[in-house]
Amino acid sequence: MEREETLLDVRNLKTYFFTDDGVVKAVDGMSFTIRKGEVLGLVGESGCGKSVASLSIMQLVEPPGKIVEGEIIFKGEDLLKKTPEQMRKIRGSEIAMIFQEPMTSLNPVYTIGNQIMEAILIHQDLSEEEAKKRTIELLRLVGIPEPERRFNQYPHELSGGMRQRVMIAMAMSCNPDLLISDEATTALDVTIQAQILELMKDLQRKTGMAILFITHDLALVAEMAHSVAVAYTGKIVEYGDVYQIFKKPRHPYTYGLLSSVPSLKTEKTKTPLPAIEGMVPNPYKMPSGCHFNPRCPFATERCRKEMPELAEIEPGHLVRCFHPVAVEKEAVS
Amino acid sequence: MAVEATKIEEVLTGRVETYWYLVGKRLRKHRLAMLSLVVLILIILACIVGPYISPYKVSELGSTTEVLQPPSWKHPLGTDELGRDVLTRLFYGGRISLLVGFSSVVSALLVGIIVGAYAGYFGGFLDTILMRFTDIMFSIPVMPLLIVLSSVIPGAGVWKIVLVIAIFGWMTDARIVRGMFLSLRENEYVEAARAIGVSNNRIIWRHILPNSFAPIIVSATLGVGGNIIYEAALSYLGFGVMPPTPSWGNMLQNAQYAMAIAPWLVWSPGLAMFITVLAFNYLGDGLRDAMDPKLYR
Amino acid sequence: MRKLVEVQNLIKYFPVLGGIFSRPVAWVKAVDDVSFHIFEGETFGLVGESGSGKTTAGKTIIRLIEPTKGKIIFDGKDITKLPENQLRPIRREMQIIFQDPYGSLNPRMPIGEIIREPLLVHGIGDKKEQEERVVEIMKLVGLRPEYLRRYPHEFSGGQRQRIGIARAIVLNPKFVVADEPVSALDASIQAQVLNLLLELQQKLALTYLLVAHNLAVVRHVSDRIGVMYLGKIVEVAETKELFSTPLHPYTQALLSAIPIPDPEIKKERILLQGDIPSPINPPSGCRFRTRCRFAKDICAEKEPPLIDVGSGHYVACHFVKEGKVVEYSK
Amino acid sequence: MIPLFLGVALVTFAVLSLVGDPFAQMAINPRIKPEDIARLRHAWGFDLPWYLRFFKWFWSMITGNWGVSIFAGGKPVTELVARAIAYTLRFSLASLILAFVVGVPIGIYSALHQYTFFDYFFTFFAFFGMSMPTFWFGFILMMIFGLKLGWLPLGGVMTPGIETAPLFARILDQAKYMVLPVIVLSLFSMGSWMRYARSSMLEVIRQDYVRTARAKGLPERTVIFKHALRNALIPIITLLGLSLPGIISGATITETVFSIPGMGRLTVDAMLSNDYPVAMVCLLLESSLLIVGNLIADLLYAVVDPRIRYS
Repeated sequence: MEREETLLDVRNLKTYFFTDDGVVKAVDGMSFTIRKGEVLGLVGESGCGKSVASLSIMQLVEPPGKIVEGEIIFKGEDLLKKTPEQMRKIRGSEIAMIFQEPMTSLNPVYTIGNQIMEAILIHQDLSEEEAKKRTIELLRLVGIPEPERRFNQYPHELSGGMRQRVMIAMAMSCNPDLLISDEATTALDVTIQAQILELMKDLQRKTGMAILFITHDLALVAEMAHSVAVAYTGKIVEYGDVYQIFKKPRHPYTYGLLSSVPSLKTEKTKTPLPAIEGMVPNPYKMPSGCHFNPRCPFATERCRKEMPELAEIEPGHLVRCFHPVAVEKEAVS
Repeated sequence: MAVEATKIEEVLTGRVETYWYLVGKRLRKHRLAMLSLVVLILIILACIVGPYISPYKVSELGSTTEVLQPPSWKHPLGTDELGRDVLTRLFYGGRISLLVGFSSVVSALLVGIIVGAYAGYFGGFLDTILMRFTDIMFSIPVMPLLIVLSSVIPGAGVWKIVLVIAIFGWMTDARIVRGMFLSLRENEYVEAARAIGVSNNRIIWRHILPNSFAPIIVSATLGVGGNIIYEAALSYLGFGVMPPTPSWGNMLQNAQYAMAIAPWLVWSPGLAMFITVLAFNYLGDGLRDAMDPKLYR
Repeated sequence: MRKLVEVQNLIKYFPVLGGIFSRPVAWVKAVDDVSFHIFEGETFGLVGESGSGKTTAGKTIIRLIEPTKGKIIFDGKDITKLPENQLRPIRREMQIIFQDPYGSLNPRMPIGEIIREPLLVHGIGDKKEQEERVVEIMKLVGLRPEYLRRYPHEFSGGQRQRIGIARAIVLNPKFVVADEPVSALDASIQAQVLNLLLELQQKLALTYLLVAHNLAVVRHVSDRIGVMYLGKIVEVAETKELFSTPLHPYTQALLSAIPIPDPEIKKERILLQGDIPSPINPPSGCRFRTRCRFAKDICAEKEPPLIDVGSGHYVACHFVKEGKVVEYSK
Repeated sequence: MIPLFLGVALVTFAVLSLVGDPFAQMAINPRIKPEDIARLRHAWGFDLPWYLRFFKWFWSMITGNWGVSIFAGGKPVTELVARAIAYTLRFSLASLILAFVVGVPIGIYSALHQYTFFDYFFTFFAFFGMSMPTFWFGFILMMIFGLKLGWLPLGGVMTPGIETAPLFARILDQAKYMVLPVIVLSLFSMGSWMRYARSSMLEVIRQDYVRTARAKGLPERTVIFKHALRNALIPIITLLGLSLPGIISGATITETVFSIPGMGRLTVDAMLSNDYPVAMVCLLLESSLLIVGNLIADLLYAVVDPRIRYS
């Protein structure tokens, strides 16, 4: 992977939700960077703050959520210091986003052609006719057969996979520098997921855009990403390139997660999986110290009192843990 | 195999959070609904106790000097064209109006729940027939029909009015209940019950109905208010509760012609009715928020 | 080995209603002529994508959905046409675990009641005995008995799934259908529940039908696997065999589509063209032909039968014969 | 649609059959000859079994052969109804439009400015409207604007003798008579429109596709007016059909309060004088209005929601 200049630098991002029952620190001091043309996988279970982080970058967090601290440096400028109007111009043109539910993410009352064209017309100086031509081109690019006919169809006339292709076409309409994919294949069937992943890889190679690839599925990250950030309870717990994370996981959470997922490489069947005990803590009542300590087999008194910092333990490999896993993890994945 | 740890401590220390406990907790945060609840309790108490405290009898005619007296210390809300104390009649009228409101809602609910539950649960032909019938009933404007019904059904008692209002009040409940049943019967806990071998009737009454309470209770709360107005309108038009039994509606029956000389006759029953109905509406709204299923997943 | 469940030519069509009188205007061919059997004590995995009919098949076998046609033999007894009252005693023997840990528990019932209800319905024991049994089962599935008066909303997804499992096994059934038991759970919780299912199978001598879309999960717990596509079984084999030598082009594509959590493995994907067709109007002949890279004319004309290619490996494809993979030349 | 109409007719017929034989009481009157009664009974089909009588009645209803009012001076029912329905339509439509045009925008604005003073104020206003007994509100308005201030007439539809005035003066005069009844009649539905539009909009702006629209970088105005509004209108249009019964019911009372000779008033008067033929026609006509209104709402629904058109 080429070491190119930084495209996005998220520093100490904090997005909190101020609800009636208390404050939920959905994103609690996340930092990560994406270089030009890089695919960063952001993985974690539900409630780890990965989706909120992506919405924070787009500044689409809805009340009672609020970005309370941090910097989001995109191409050298802090997005959090931009006016809403400047931010709006970046959304959809320089940073585009696709969502998990292709069924509900498209407006049911407008044709897909209309919805893609709209994005083009708002950001580019094109006539209606040129925009329409570009839309059909885009539909063809994302592998939708008969794009001229599809142009005039409504979302409910398309299958889930087709709709996600439409979402991707929409995101690609202005050649973004960064694509945020928030669980974009989760709702799809395996064979359709494979199609969409191939499409995304293909587009990434062709255009050289960077992708922030958010998912709960570790296997997808192994396939798609150059670097990986593992999130737990609003914080990054481990960060490194894809080989470091999958071959030498150092955080007990990453380690446990990789061991507990049944995979096609597991030879023995019917033996108990090495499961992580317990469950993700209640967002209103985070445990003191390291948030993972109640589930961690290596937890000590220190872990129950202090929150470890994200520290570099080898070049480019960062871990938030007092007692990183030492063993090489070969037979696991 | 360890029990999942985190929630255990709070579960052990906290009280058992039943659904109603949670609803109550949320409802208490809804200030207007709580205020409405207090107002309603006061009104109901006043209507029950009022007549016993009042020095006047409900149909006691005053002497000629007491006819159409404006409010005074002796008659806080004045007297009507027959010299009767308006406040006393207001208490009695409230009893009748609230009685009609509550009983007609309860009767309509019974019919609506049965029709809706069976139509929604079994679906198919039964559902088609019942819902066609409901559609037909819905296509007849209520007020004219109420008028026609109350003049063709013999008798003049309060219960006739309850019956008449209930006959045309069940359709909304039936539709709500059917809608709930249609969606709830797709839930896996219903399938689970069937897999166990639970009978249809037990599934309907024990599994699905308790989960459809929220919209039923909201509809019933709003319905009491609505039916008080129906009764009043019918009485005002001369088809409702017949004098000398007072109701808030028939107290207004003659008020229109006296409004130039005795406006107090217009104000008090109308205001009593308005405040009651407003309170029911706010309470219903508060309950709707408090029982929102999205909050209890 | 004894066959505990035998399914013969099972068909389930769902009507698509339309018009004023809600008459069927079309049929969803959810399960269309499916046959297989499950041996006592084994786990039979049924995999497929959405619209494959795997869940419908699973629920039809225990008569949660009425079959349109075909035969279901459970424990030597034909239960296809049994009326509900005669079916009730048999329901003790076969139970189901559901996918959605939220939707499958009645939110207005304390969990103790939820677990006790099967005993109540079948009139087993008095109240005290029933409660003792509930406590015993809760311990078995890893729930603290102190919680039996709590309501489902106070529990997390993983705990709820344990409650659902407790309800399914409280009657000591022989056969349990597990319908996507872990797909709604977080990765770190999935393993806990899978382990519990395996542990219970050993302790209680259960037979499972595991319905799932995640092949890795199915592989981990199943002895044999059936692959479904658009209402048909296209391949059945022992787990090891299926993963080492998949014969049906669909199985091959499905296996290759599964992402592997290892960045070093860059595998050649068999990418399927297009979408899964609608089960209302499935393609003629072989249903997979519209997406199959080997499809020829015969595939549109004739439906391939599910044939035995040796050692219990069944495949429905015109190009697989006599235990050999016929070369897929165009 | 047609089965619905038949069903409504049958229910109407059944309700009025509860009355029994309206000619029975005539027989007591010695001045009416038995032959005349027999003739009337035959004309009304009372010598037939109930189902034949129903079809006879139903046939004459749909052919517009509505006969004469039994009791009210033998006037043709067509004539009575034609005049009445014109007034009812005038007042109902005016208040429907007023309620919709005021209520929906306010409701939508409230949703977009949730928890502001505007929102709280109009939420209260909506509850106020929905809790107000129509006829009492009519009294209050009459007392204030009619009696006390003397700005507006107390009731009726036009100043007597205005018929000879120029057209413009006539319109102005009639408009003055419409103000109070239309306000009274629209108050309730205005409140429901506000509440409904508000909750519909609140529901829609939480949807994924609204987030998609924002993620595209559309200006907030386009997000709201193009993407959210049209979807929010879909359920509102259903309410359009559902609100009609309320308007007709309200009209019955409002017409009585303000002495407007419309359908509602006609029904009330007919029932007070036991004039069943007129009442039956009124009931059936009002039901037909509702059915037609619902049909229009369904058509509008298909215009707004493409999903309906294709399924």
